[in-house]
Parts: sequence; C-alpha cells; structure tokens
Amino acid sequence: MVPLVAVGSAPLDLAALTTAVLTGSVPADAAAAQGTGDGAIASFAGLVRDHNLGRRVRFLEYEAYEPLAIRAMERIVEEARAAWPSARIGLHHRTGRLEIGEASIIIVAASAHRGDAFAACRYAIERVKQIVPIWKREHFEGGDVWLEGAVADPDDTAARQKAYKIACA
Amino acid sequence: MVPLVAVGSAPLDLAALTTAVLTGSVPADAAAAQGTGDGAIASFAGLVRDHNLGRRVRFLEYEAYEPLAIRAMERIVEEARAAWPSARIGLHHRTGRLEIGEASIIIVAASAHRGDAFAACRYAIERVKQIVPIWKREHFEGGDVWLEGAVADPDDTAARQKAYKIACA
Amino acid sequence: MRVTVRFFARLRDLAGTGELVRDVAGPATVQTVWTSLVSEMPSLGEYEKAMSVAVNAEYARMAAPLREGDEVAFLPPVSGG
Amino acid sequence: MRVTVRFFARLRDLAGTGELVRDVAGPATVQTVWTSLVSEMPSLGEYEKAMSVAVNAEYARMAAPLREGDEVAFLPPVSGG
Repeated sequence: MVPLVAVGSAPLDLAALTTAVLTGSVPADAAAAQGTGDGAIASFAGLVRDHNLGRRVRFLEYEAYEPLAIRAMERIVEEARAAWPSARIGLHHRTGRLEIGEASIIIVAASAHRGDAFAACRYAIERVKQIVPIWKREHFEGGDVWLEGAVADPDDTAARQKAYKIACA
Repeated sequence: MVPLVAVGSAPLDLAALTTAVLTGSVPADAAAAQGTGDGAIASFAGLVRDHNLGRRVRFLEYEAYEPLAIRAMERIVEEARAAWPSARIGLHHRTGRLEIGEASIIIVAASAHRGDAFAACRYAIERVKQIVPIWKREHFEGGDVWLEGAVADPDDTAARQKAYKIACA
Repeated sequence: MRVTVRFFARLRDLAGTGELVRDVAGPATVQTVWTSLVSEMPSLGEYEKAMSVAVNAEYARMAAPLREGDEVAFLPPVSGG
Repeated sequence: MRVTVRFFARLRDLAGTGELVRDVAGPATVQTVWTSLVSEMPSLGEYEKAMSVAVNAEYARMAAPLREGDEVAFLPPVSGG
C-alpha cells in the first residue's frame, strides 16, 4: 500500500496518493473507509521552477532528516484532522536531485465538501514550509546556495495560527 | 491535444488535464509556454457521494447544454486569467450517468506561486456552480430528483464578487 | 417566424420534451415565446422567477429580440460541479 | 558519555561533515554539545539564533538533557515544499 506520509527519492505519483487518501492507506482501514462519502478532493503539487530571485535555476537538490521529517508530516496530518474532522490528507515529499518541472511535494486532501478539502490542503503546505526538516539547495547558473525559510518549531502556536488563517481565509 | 475546457461523457483524466494546463493546449502555445515557470499546481475534483440530504444516493445523471456550458467555462478561464494573471486553469466536466466515487468535474490551476494557484482553482469551482448550464439528477433509494442551485447569470457581479472573496479569503 | 425551443433538466421533464419548434408572430422576444409556452403548459410557470434563458447558446434576457431560426433555451437553476 | 551529532544542509557544509561522534562530560544538554562544537568550529556560531535542534529525531530545546548514545541534530531554517 502507498503510505499517507512519505519522504524519498522516487518520482511522486499523485494518482497513487489520491487512491491512498480515498481508500485509507492501511488495509484494515479500507473496508471501513471506502471514501464513498467524499465529495471533494483538493490537491497541490510543488514544482521546480526554472528561475528564482532573478537567478536561472539549473536543478534543485533536496535533503531531509528523514525520520523527523516523517514525524513532522504525521503531525501535520493529525493537526489537519483535528481542524477539519471530515478531511483526510496525505503528503509525499521528494528528496535528491530534481530537474526543472518535476514535483518536489504532492498533497491530497479528501472531504465531504470542498471547503474543508481546500482548507486542509492549503494548511498542509503552509505547515510543511514551517516545520518539516527538509532543505533545498538551488543550483543556478553561476553557483549554488542552500535556501533557508522558517526556523522549525512545531510548538510555535503563532506560526500554526498563521497557517490556519491562510487556509481558512 | 487535450483541450483546457471540455464537457463530455468520458471519464475524467486529471493527469491529462494537468499536462494540458502546464504545456498549453494549443500546439503553437507549447513552444512559448513550457510551463517551466510554474512552481505550483492546485487541483480540484468533485466526486459523486453515496449520500445527500439524508438520502442514500444510487447514482447521478448529469445533463449539460453543451455549447453554452463550453462558453461559460471559457468565460471562467478568462475571468481567472484576469484576476490572477500568472495563473492558467483548465476544467473538464463530465455528463451522463456517474457512479458513486466517480469524478464529475476536475479543475487544474498552475501558477508561479501557490497562492494564485489555490485561488484560481477555488474561484473556478465556485463559478462553475454559479454559471455553467449543467444539471444533476440524483437517483436515490426511493426516487429521483433534479437538483437546482443558482440561477445562472454571468453578468451578476455580486455572485462573481462572492466567488472571488471565497477564493481569496 | 420559426424558432427552436430547448428545455433542460426539470423544465424538460415538465415540458415532456427537450426540443420543440414554434411559429411566432414577429417582432417577438424570448418573453413572447415563454408566455405562449406557459399558456400551453401552465406547469412551466413556476420557473419564471428562477430561470435563465439563452438565445443561440448565449445567455440572454427575456427582452431579447428573436429572429427566424433562433434557438431559445430555458434553463432551470444550475447544479453542476 | 558518547553522543552522535548530525548536521544538515548549510550547517553540514560548514561542519564539513554530516555526522560526528563526541564524548561529553555528563550531565550534558544540547547546549553543552553545541557550545563545544562552536568553540571547535566557530563558523557554526551564526546559526545559534536561527536553528532548530532535535534529539533522537524529535524536536527538542537547547536545555534538553542528553543520555549516552543520543543522536543530536542541528537544523538550519527549513526550506521544503
């Protein structure tokens, strides 16, 4: 079975993750949760762009602290379930060298209604950027640089509220 | 080539629509717009649920006034492009008999950044429900009924503003 | 002049057909055709306040003038998505 | 006691390695280890105000106590997605 949360170097597969979210990733869940009450799926994919901050990007390299990244992503799944009980999400993040146009992350949210699906999906990507220990090194024409965003702190309630507000706005 | 806007009875294909949005549906566009500046794809799929308003749904039947539906969907593509110039969307709606769990509509929005992609995607589904001449007949246990939502009026600026506010909130 | 009339969804059920042809005296508007249809099939009348209309597959108003060969469509509230 | 230290992304580049082992006198905290590492590799110091730490692959604070065999990770600001 495809897991709901994964970090690895294989290309990402949105259709497979969607099936996992709709049917439940654990075989025992599948009978109970056929996903037939789901009326909406919202998905997100992050792609490698060919430019950033005026630089021409050649490719990106993603590095993860995998066991902690998995835990942080599982935490995001639980946070989303608490905020939108009818929604279920799955997220996969890729590592290693990614070429222009390839997906670095995919997120799928399923729910009875579209409002919760969109909100849970948006919340998840905002939280990934806040607390998941993954880094990208940008290889551009002329050099390379590690990009740095948020200082990860899962207990920072202000950051969590910010993600929630963006998702629900 | 897969068109950006379509109405028909064939099962919907999110991967194919995504490729069309990323590469441009017209061959002449493909060279100009390789989609390599896109950093985000937001997608939506509407699925047939097994229940509605307390009724056990057996299946749905969608009917469209196809030429006007295509025009209304093309109008939505243009409205989204005007509101989020960096975003491009595609939408396909299915007609005929749909079983539980099947997708009735798919929408894909691509943009440089995720905010615009999410907003354009959400805007499109809200507008579909406002102005696209498509109807669903719900076949439930014990009968069937035509569902009716909005009185379609593309010139209703209040409705359009409402969709925009939901998308940007 | 002769116009084609199209009904969708529940309006189609009420009319008993999705398409019919009517001869109307010109000058006529969408309203002219609708009024004539309601007098013929009174059950359609409930949609007058909650209906959209189209002429030749473009949204139009009840006051829109019609020409020979036009297709006039009467649309209940939509429920796509 | 012996702990494993892990560095990621630019901290790994600055340290010149992703992993090293250090013996520290107990009782020790994450801060103890970090202070020792910065005295050894001063360039790491710039991250003190903008860094997360983890012990045994769980987020932790600088004041977290360490035990024999723990894995301590120093994490620059994240940039996934």
